Amino acid sequence: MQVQPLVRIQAADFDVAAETLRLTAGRKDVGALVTFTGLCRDEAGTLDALELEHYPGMAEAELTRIAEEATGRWPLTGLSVIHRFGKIAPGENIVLVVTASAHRRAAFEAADFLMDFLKTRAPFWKKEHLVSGAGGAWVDTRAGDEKDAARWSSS
Amino acid sequence: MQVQPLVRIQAADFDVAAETLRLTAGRKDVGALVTFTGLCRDEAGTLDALELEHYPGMAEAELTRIAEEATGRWPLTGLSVIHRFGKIAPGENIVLVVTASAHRRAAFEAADFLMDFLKTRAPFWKKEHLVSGAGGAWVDTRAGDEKDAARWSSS
Amino acid sequence: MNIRYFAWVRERVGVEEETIEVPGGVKTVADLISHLKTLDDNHAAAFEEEDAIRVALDQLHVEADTDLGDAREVAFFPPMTGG
Amino acid sequence: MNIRYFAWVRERVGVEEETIEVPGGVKTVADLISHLKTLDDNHAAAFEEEDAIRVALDQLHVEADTDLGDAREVAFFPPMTGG
Repeated sequence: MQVQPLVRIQAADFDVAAETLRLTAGRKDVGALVTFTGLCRDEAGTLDALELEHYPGMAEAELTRIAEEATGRWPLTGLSVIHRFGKIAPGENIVLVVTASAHRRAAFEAADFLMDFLKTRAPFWKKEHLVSGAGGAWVDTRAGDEKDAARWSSS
Repeated sequence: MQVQPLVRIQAADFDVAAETLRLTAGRKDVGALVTFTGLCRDEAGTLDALELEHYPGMAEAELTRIAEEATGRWPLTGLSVIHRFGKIAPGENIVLVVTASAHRRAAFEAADFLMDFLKTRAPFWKKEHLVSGAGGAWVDTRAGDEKDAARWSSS
Repeated sequence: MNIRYFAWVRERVGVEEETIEVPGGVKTVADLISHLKTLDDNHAAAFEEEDAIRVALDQLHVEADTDLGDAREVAFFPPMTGG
Repeated sequence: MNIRYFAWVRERVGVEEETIEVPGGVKTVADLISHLKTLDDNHAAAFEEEDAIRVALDQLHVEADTDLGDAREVAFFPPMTGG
């Protein structure tokens, strides 16, 4: 009865409302729906765009592995993950996770888990392109990301 | 710099996409956006509708208190809570929480916190109307709800 | 003092709202509940499971031992089940 | 064996992908890295910070001490920064 997650890697933007509807339309067993959207930030005003590189094939495979781990751990009625690649401007969407369940704790925890593992395990890399035109740097990993992912092995 | 939460109590349905856009449009400081939607469930097929009663005035006031507690605890760039009242059919929306932040942990935790406290403190009550026409019962509190809310005082 | 009832408390009392004169000895929420129980069978039935009743004083959650003070509105209702 | 590089590892090596003959003594991922470092300055530079390099064998994350076995594709890349 475990649901088959939807996993997509695409250059185009996604439509959160359409993805939400896909997990709720015509159903009466969804009590809780959580969406997480990750966006490109630029508080300093120096970023022209992020360039998202990925490992085609492995990106889909790894996201599917993480998503299936989530559907195995929590009683979900639906789970979708969409990750964009290519150039993404500040304010634009990068990643979407949607989880649906009868109960809110499962929906929250599964979405949270998915983002933690996506950050540390999905083969995507961000490079900054600056407004100044100067050669941007590859974004470094955040120390907190590994710690966030480690939270789930003790529970 | 603390954001002013948007709190609405209404009979009409809400538009998640519009509420999301309200917290992200024209901004470059939102890195993470979480939405929680609570829906009316009916796995057994016996429910005609839930009737949501609320305490006008206090419902707004209490949701605002909970929302302001959240904006005080987490570095949010935006927070919205919408709760419906009146008759709500299975599959329909009941409640929406949207949290926006530079960072995902703040957005996730604030939405999770908000739902836990909304469940135990916001003056709303659900009565079941059954398909059979039989007089429905008032929904009982779930034992887990108090425990969920208590998680936040130890952290 | 204005008293409001919600959900099954409202159904048992039979009114949404009422204004009552509070006798001199009634100082706390618990005192008020004891007084309300003496009014009639409906009130007595509504407050039978006293532990199941939640209270708001001027739209703020309070405990039974809270002083009524200058409150203009007291509300009684079951544990909340929104969300 | 097909080797793929991503992000700054790719930039340093100078190619996205290459097919190399694996010498007989190369059994593990670590052995392969040692061999690649001998190829030229670009490879040496790419694998200079060896601890910062992650490895996938046939699109599965592995550690440096993993046997190459029958793997057809090995990929080297920095820690992931998606999401």
